[in-house]
Amino acid sequence: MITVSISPLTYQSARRPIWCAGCGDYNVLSALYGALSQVKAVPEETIIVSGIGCSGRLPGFVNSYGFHTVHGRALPIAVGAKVARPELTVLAVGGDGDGMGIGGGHLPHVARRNPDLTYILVDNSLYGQTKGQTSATTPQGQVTSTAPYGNRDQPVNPVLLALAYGASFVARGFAGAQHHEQLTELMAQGIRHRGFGFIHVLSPCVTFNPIETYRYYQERVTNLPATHNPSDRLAALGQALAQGEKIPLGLFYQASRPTLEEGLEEIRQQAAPEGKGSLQELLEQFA
Amino acid sequence: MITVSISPLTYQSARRPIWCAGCGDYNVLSALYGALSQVKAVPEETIIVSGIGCSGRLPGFVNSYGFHTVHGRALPIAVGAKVARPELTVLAVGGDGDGMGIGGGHLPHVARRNPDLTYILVDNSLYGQTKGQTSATTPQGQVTSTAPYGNRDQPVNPVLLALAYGASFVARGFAGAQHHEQLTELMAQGIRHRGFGFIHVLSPCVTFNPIETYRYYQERVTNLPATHNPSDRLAALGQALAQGEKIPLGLFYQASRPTLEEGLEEIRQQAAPEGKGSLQELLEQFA
Amino acid sequence: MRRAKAVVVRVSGRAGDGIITAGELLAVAAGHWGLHSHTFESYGAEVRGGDTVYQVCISPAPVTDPGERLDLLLAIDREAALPHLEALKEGGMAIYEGAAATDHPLACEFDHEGHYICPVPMAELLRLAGASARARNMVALGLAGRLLGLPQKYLTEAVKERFPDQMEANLTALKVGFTYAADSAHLKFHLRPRQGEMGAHLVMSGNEAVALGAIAAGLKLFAGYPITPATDIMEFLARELPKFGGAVLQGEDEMAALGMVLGASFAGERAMAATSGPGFTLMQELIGLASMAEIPAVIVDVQRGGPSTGLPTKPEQADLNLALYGSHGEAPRIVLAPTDVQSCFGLTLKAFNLADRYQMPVIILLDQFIAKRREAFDRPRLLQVHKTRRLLPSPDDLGGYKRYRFTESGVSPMARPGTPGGTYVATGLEHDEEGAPSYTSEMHRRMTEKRFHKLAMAGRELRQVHVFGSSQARVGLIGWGSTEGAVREAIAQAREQGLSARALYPLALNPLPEAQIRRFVRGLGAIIVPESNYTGQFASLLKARLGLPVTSLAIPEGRPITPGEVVAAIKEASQP
Amino acid sequence: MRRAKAVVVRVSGRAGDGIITAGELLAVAAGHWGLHSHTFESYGAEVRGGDTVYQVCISPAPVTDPGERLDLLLAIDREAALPHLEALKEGGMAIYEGAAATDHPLACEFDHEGHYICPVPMAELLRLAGASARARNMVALGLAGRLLGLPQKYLTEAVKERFPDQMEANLTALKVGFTYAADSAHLKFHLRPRQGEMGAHLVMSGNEAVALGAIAAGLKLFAGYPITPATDIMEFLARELPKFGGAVLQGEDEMAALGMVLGASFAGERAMAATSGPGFTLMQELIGLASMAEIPAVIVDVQRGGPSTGLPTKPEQADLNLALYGSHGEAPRIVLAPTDVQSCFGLTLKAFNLADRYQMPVIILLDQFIAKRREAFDRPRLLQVHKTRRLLPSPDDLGGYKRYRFTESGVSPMARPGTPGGTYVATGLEHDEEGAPSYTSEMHRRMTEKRFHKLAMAGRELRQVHVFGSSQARVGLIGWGSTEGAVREAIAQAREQGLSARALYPLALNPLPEAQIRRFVRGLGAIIVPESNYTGQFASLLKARLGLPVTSLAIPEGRPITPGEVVAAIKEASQP
Ligand SMILES: Cc1ncc(C[n+]2csc(CCOP(=O)(O)OP(=O)(O)O)c2C)c(N)n1
Ligand SMILES: Cc1ncc(C[n+]2csc(CCOP(=O)(O)OP(=O)(O)O)c2C)c(N)n1
Ligand code: SF4
Ligand code: SF4
Ligand SMILES: [Mg+2]
Ligand SMILES: [Mg+2]
Repeated sequence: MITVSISPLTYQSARRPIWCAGCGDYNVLSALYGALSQVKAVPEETIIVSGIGCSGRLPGFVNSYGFHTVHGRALPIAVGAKVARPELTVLAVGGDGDGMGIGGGHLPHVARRNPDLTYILVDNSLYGQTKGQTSATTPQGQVTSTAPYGNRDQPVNPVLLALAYGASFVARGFAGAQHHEQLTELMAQGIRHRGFGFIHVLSPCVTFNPIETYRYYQERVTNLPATHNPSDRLAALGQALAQGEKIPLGLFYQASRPTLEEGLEEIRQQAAPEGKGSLQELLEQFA
Repeated sequence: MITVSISPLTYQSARRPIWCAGCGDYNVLSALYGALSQVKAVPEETIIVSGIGCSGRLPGFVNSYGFHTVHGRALPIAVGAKVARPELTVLAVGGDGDGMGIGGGHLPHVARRNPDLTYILVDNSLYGQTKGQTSATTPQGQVTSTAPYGNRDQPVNPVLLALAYGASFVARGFAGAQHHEQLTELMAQGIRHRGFGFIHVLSPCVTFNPIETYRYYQERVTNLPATHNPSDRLAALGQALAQGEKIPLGLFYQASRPTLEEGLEEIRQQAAPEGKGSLQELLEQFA
Repeated sequence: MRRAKAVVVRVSGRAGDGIITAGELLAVAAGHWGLHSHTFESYGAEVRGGDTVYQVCISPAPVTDPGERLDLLLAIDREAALPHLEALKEGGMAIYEGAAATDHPLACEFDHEGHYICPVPMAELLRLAGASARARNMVALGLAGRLLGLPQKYLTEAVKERFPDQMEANLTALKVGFTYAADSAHLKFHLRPRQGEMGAHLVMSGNEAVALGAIAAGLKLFAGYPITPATDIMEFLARELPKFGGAVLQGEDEMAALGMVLGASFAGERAMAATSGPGFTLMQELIGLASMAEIPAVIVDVQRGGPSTGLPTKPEQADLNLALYGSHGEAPRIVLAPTDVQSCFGLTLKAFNLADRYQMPVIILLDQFIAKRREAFDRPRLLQVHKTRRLLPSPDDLGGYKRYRFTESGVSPMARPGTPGGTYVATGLEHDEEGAPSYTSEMHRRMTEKRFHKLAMAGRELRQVHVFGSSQARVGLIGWGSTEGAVREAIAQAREQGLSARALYPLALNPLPEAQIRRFVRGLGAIIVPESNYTGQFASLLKARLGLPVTSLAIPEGRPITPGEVVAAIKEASQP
Repeated sequence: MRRAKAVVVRVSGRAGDGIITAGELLAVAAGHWGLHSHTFESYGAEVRGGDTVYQVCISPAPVTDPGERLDLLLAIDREAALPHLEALKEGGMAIYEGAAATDHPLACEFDHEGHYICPVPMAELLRLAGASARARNMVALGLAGRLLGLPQKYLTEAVKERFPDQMEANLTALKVGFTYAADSAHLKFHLRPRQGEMGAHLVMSGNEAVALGAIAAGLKLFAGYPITPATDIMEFLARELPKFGGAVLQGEDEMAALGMVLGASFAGERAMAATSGPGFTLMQELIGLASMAEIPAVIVDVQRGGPSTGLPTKPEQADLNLALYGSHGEAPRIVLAPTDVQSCFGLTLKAFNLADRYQMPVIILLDQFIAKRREAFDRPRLLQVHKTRRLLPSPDDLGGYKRYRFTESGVSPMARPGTPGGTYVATGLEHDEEGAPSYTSEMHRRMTEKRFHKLAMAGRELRQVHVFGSSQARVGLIGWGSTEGAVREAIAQAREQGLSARALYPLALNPLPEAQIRRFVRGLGAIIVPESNYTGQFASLLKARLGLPVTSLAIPEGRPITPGEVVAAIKEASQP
């Protein structure tokens, strides 16, 4: 059996991560190794697509096919890969700037189309790669290099957005040591989920973010109430909205509905119920 | 007094609308004339920014300053105008394709920054200008020129999105004759609202949309329950989400919070508490 | 049109009148009978109300342009006829809605310009036939068909195919027109297909030919976003591609569309996007990524009038520079330019092979004129369709696989996801042979050279040029894309005036077939470069790349260049 | 550097070691004393771990490039020193962390390449002083300062200004280095400012000069999106612009950023965006809109290595084509290229005037080299700042106001919102004089001519060129942007080798000062076009626009061109 040899180490690539020592992204990466091994993903049958940013460098450190693309476009590229090769496992990864800023226009459409892929949003509340500017998730009041008088803008709430967009799996994890197992588990669930999985990961930037530190999160994260019913979308919206002093972690929402690939297959059946089309016949339309 | 001469006709420009006879956009336009006259907007102190589409042609038919821009970018352009000239009344207008498709990435950020402008999303559930392709608001199952086997994608819910983004004023109106007064009123309220106002308008395309017709909407629209409390965001989300057989119209949500321009003014105060900076002094930083 | 047997017909009216439908069906019916045709459409960007014109040149012999002066004008009413009367030839015929007897067929008056002016009571005729007054376009089609001598059955079939749902109403109106002209004294345009061509032709538009070429090439994913005048490629494929096991995705914007294409191509399948100017501009960042990360991709740009939203429904050839240079840094891409509908088919097929062989973006530049017009041509020989596969890693390559290995050709084996031992990361950062980010001067130089070397290698199979005219001529023309037809016609017209010229049309604009061009210009006294734009983009390219002393004939009017304009330029260049 | 009195210092280490800080502070301290300097930085795209190099050339006389061979190398450790030893001059000095006595100042060994190799126990010295081991960069700064003979107070002030919060720790480390070198036998780099220049200079980077120029021009809104190496423009303005009543908005992407700029400009205020390659590509659609709708806008592109994400921290000059041609259709824009830090200030100021005067986008092309390096120069005379206003409609214009009225200059009065009677709609559709959509051939031609005529008019005030070298020379160089310094130095070096050359640098690349260039090339036997890219974009432009027989010296290595490379090219071109 092929599975005997699979362990988190299976997914480690030869390249050494270039992140600053202590960066949350190391924990994201190792949770991903764990999740891939849990779901027994075959490395060569896995594609990880990423955007640009510190977090966007992740595919380089995973033993799988990878595509490190441009800033903000990881999602549509991942969709193209999945639609072309539905038999492969496809993931997308990017930062808060990448996914909520420049790339924020793609998420609603990917979520509502429900391709069977998993998107990991690595949120450090700022632009790490470019050295610490405000991002769409920087809290109000925080001082950054582009908000020297304190950020005035109300931040976006990525989980709330994913829910509003109709993502069929929405979860939040934290890249802290104590939450490593939970994060791994959420990623594994997300990959197993048939449809679009959105995982919001809180991942501290130790170099540029003196506010949202490990400690900051440790003091605030909490699990979703045991009574929370992840099939109730309005309840999930409520949980996402409630976020104030406490930041709930876990599975907010999961639903089962047809995937994009299934829809496309259905269309193929409908278009050519008696098997493939012929070019010759098609030309006759013009004769 | 300047106000005596103001009536809806004040805002009619010399140019004749080019829309198909019966298009919902005529009603959007006349409701806007009414709203502008209600709030006594001074034509030359009003700017209307639009994207590309049938609906994007609207500024041409209004006696005010107008900027008919490119597809999807009306909102950031309107923000720039407002920030540069906070004393002017600024509106943005565009279609469902313009605002929810190609331009969908801007709305979250404009909403959370809360500039004092009003955005009218003219929704005909498809791309009118390009002759009837699927848009982000086309219902599942509908046949269009780009979905000849029926649209598979779950549509977006513009009101739900605006709420999730944190827009401080969110309303829905319908461009049908019986609802003209309500639409006018909602627009006037939106313009009066201090902050970002989002108004979703259902506007039938009589040429390319055989499904979402006047009649279709007439049979489905309903007012928000009288008990609905527009300062309760979760309740508003619930109302937006509930949309099924019935489509609620009215004011979903309104809140008061600092505008973008106010924040920028605060920053100016903070940066130069003793009045304007001097270039000479600034140079000394480099001496 | 210069040839005696060609008939130029123009239908005119307002958007919503069905002008384009009438014109298209006339071309289709003529084509199916075995005649050749060439069309041009022009309309406003408004959905309703703008002026609309559809022009068809029909002839037993192949035609290369839609003609300049008219033999027959069919207008929906007098107002729609007036602006076009001056384009009528002497002895030409203008037909439009007007008072006349309903039983007496086609009475014409001869005006002082030498035109036959023929009012037809279309609305009244329709009323009598119990048909809707909106079907005036079908009456016009019937009139035109009859005057040209087309057998009724071809017209009927064309109408049936177009309107499977509203067949009866349209057929009735068609018949009204056909009958009304039947006994006219003016049946002077009798055309007949040439021997052996009867019924042999395909009639299609450039956009349709591109879509067919892509299906023939094995397209798996098409992704697009609606935009005039490219949308029909997506609409056609949305209907047809699923039958061939492929999929069409409509993106939320053009960046999403091209992103999907690159994702599918990275994953190992053939993929294409099509757009027009504004969308093409938005795609440039991802075109740069495809060039840098060496991802095959086919991108169709159907040029329209610009800049910005510009003239969405008009032709222009002003995106050449963008196609060549449109992203930051230096991102080599192949650029192809079909010169007629038929070459849209072949070049699209070829584009996929080039993209896969050289692992880079291939851009196909059409314009509204070539994309929307219908031409009749012989069936392509589908058995000959040749598909190159990407260079895959050999078992040897897979030990310590280097995705971007330096090779003699510059082309490195590209592993298809799913291949054990082939895992790698494609990236838009500068990188080493394994794909790991690397920013040393040496690596950047070598990888830049590798990427450009592939382009040069592609040049070896991109030497195809169309050369025509007199080999002795001292006046030469070098053009690109949709102007070829007008230039062919102009050279023929010039010959009749005792002037000789020859022309070259490369099918690839990047890399340019430089040797072919150098050979072509030998002995020329003047080189004219016709193009539909303002700055003479192709002329500049020829100057920059080949140092040729060209004369730019750049016409920035949002319409096809006419043979007359080219003849005038030939005449001027021929002056001693 | 060829001049005897110039000293070339390189600091090297890894990202996170504070290399750039040390180098910058050295340049700043020297500049404030009254010396001239020229710097260059180079680092990897990683936040931590990549190689980082900062080079400063310091001299009493003006310097135009950061030098090639080193007098002094300061490395954070031996590993960081090794790759740079071969760049050391004979008799040059290399200092790095290594075992040596802590009390005996600066002992050096002479190696067989003729270099002084001097290990310094930086970590140990810091430990003894009770300072953090991370402050080795400050030790290096102290050592370098002392060896160059800089008064300690300038170093201390520079450190204080940079680290208002961690002053003490850094000052301690600085002193450790300064003292350790104090009694060395190797104090051989003694420099002194020239008479009268003591303390007179400003020291700043190109990005800072752009930001200052914009403030001086009356900038009201800056909108940007973070991107290396342009971000510091936004960061600087975020801090300073509010003091001047302006605002900085960070967009959700570059399209939003430029959108905000166009909105503000339409509304009547001066606005600017700054970005680098990838963002510049994304801005192209809106640049086309600005050109079509005639909206003034200033856009700064700080070029970096490409294509795609490329080499984000390295210089390259490869966005010229994009700046000229980057959107679909033909959208005229003015393109300016500063050649040193000082001209960044002046050209930015000018850019705003041009944008307002000609109502079109003005692009300023910097690159990482010019943007990040620090130069010392005289205070600009701020009293001379001249601001043009837009042409406003006269009372006569306001009766039946025509926003796009045809005028002799092509420039039409532009109403500021708020003006009664001036209401109009700006549009990206082709339009008539009133701004109403119009797609006729005639209107398109005339409006295209109008837009391009403005560009030609702008050319009349864009004739400024830098010309230097020998007017008798038969070898000429025509370059653009950041290579000017290296070419100045190369011409001086070549002269010492008995070779003569002259050079021209236009400050505007579009429109090109064609008459000036034609005059310059008269009598030249060879024209060399140096640029940091692969395809020779500027060389192509000169060929296309002027038909000049140029030789391209295109170096695609993601680094500044060196004087040595230029000298070699001059030498080759001088061969009979
Ligand atoms: C179009 C474009 N604009 C800007 C950039 C510069 N850039 C690189 S990474 C980045 C943001 C990184 O922030 P985020 O996505 O949050 O990732 P992080 O580094 O924080 O993990 C930016 C703005 C770019 N590469 N491309
Ligand atoms: C970048 C770009 N892509 C595509 C187009 C073509 N286009 C023009 S209008 C339009 C959509 C119109 O739909 P919508 O925004 O819903 O407005 P409507 O016409 O329905 O009012 C499109 C896709 C364009 N102008 N620019
Ligand atoms: S800068 Fe921040 S996000 Fe980037 S690698 Fe360092 S710690 Fe991580
Ligand atoms: S096409 Fe539809 S949306 Fe456009 S003007 Fe006509 S009815 Fe209105
Ligand atoms: Mg981040
Ligand atoms: Mg619409």
